Amino acid sequence: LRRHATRPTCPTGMNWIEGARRCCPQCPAGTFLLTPCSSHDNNSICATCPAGTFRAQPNTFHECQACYECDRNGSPSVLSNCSATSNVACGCEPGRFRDCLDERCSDFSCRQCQPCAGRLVQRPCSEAQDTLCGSCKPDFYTEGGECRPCHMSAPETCGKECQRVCGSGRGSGLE
Amino acid sequence: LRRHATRPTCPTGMNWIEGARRCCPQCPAGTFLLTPCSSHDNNSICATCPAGTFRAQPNTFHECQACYECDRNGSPSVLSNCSATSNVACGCEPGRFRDCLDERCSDFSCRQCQPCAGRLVQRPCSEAQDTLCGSCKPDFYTEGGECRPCHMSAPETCGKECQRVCGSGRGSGLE
Amino acid sequence: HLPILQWEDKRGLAFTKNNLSYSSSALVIPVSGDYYVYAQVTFRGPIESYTTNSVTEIITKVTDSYPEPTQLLTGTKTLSEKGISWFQPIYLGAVVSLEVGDKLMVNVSDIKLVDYTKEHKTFFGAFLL
Amino acid sequence: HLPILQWEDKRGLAFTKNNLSYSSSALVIPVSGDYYVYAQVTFRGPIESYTTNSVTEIITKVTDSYPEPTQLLTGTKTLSEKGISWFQPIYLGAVVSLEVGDKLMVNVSDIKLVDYTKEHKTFFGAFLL
Amino acid sequence: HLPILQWEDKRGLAFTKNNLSYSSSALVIPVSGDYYVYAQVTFRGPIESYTTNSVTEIITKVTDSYPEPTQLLTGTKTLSEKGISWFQPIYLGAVVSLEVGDKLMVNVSDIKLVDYTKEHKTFFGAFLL
Repeated sequence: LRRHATRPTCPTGMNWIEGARRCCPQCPAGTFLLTPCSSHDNNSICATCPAGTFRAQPNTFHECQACYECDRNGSPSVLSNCSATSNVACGCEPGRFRDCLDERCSDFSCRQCQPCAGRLVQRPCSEAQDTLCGSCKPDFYTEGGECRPCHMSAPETCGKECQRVCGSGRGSGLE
Repeated sequence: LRRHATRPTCPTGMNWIEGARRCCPQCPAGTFLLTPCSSHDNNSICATCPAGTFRAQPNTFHECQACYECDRNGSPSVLSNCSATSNVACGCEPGRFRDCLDERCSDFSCRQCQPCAGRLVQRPCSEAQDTLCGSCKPDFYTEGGECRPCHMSAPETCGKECQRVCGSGRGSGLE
Repeated sequence: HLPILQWEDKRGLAFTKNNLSYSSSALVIPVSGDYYVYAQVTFRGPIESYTTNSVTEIITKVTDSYPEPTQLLTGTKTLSEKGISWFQPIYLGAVVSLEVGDKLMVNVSDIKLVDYTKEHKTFFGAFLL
Repeated sequence: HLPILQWEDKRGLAFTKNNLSYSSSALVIPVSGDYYVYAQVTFRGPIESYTTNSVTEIITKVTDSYPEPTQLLTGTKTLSEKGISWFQPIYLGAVVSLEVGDKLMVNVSDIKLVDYTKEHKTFFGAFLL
Repeated sequence: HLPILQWEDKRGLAFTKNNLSYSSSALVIPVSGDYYVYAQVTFRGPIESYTTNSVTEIITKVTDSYPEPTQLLTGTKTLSEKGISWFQPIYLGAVVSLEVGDKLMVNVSDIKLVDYTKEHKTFFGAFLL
């Protein structure tokens, strides 16, 4: 099987530069190859990545990668700014969690954590997932899928469940 | 109006070959034109269609058509494999019918035929259409859109319809 | 076969040149070679479209010496429109090898659904590489 | 007129060459001829998008000597998204005849819906045939 | 990384020429320059697709001397299909600067959703300007 490009392999830390037809030292992360080395022993001329671009690894590219931006609209906030050696990192402000739009969660919007109104918090809200609410707090009874505080229930509307949870402190209300 | 291509018409069974600038015999179905004929009287060199390709008609093409594949996912099964002269033919296994995705039914998925539980089969399931279920079988009465067998009905739950269909053999149960 | 669209080839943004001509609904290839062929059709409803649950656009090649057209590029999409009126473009483009005299056409699943009202919404073309 | 998108023309994958330059939101045509012009915009919501039920992308040509822009290519689609968050690309491309000095721009129905966060999701370009 | 599609490069409409070769799922660039790169993937379901609410197609570039692939073009769309069976093409195309030896590949969010049954529904290619 013919090798695709008839390019010699270069020693580690050096890449074959087609234009110069020789191996040149890689430029360090955070820079890109401005001008290739003129001979094996001298150095490539590297330039720092312009603002808004980065290179995370040593390379001999002619340009740096454009930084992503955090989507002001889905209200992700910037966890870490783009630097010459790393892309921007976006996340959600406290009180919000990532609603992933695809499996890899490369795109996500930030959604309000649900308050466990009257419920126990089974698992607190985090960057990755919404709060997981558990059963009703003490002195709260379930009705219509919601947890209602006992002190707010009036004897005449206090159904079976309300009686069961809050009943102790009440006269035996007319069924 | 200038004729588009200034190509002479060839006798039947022969096509004008632009490269050779002459008429050459067509290659039979199942083959394609490897090399055009070198003069009017000698033959085109035809080659058999490689596996996975076909030509259903005599032709002077430089390649054969790629066979379709049956979509393993929509579970169509292969009715007939691709041959040198015919494309693959996909269909549904017994007990399934074609749920066409467009008018020409060029794409379809295979769906389970519906069983006529307790109903008469008005039209059996076929490759083209689902089973068409009719009214309830004898000794079955309709209730809630379903057909229920008489022998399973208990006197106290045997409503008007049940009475009407199954009633004859029963004592006059308490309404 | 599916209905074939007809095209304007002279007025407005439309043009043909270098012998790539248009006649009876087809672009006629003047010289053998590799062409980038493309087309966009904007579909729109409702035209009793609820009986239609998909739209399809196919660029086909017809060769005089062969009885069947060859499907070159296909864009097909199911419709899942909530609103009453809907519209939806399908763009197709790719490189294909063509012979002199080959004819290129655009077929659609349902001509009644094609938005022909504006030349910049539905278009078709090819160029030699 | 519809809002005009601004573009990055130097950093990352973006580049201009052969005198095809970019200035104030437009690609400026250096030499008359036929160009293949293309653009993709990825739209995404929700931004009170329920007030919007469609997205539109138009490639327009502006000629200094003529007061109105010419719409060259349009991709427009109704939205029928069940989920809260949605996203949706529209790609456009075709050959158009352009004169030296013509300016090419991309207009969109609603700039707030445009996903500008990644250079490989929204892009615009042209090349001379 | 996302799964990489494999392609037919010889039979039917597929072909490679001018040293643009295909090997192990990638188009290998024979000469540095600007290329128009394009791909269409037709996605279709249902394959327990209700666990999937979006489809994504990405054309990536891999350079031997760099450990990470570069995403060149991305088409990503949320699914909002009413019917059980659905299908949906995504087309991508643009000009990118490539170096000799660069490899171009097509990644998709979910290989099981790709319609591989007809060569004119899912395709991939590139040509030097």
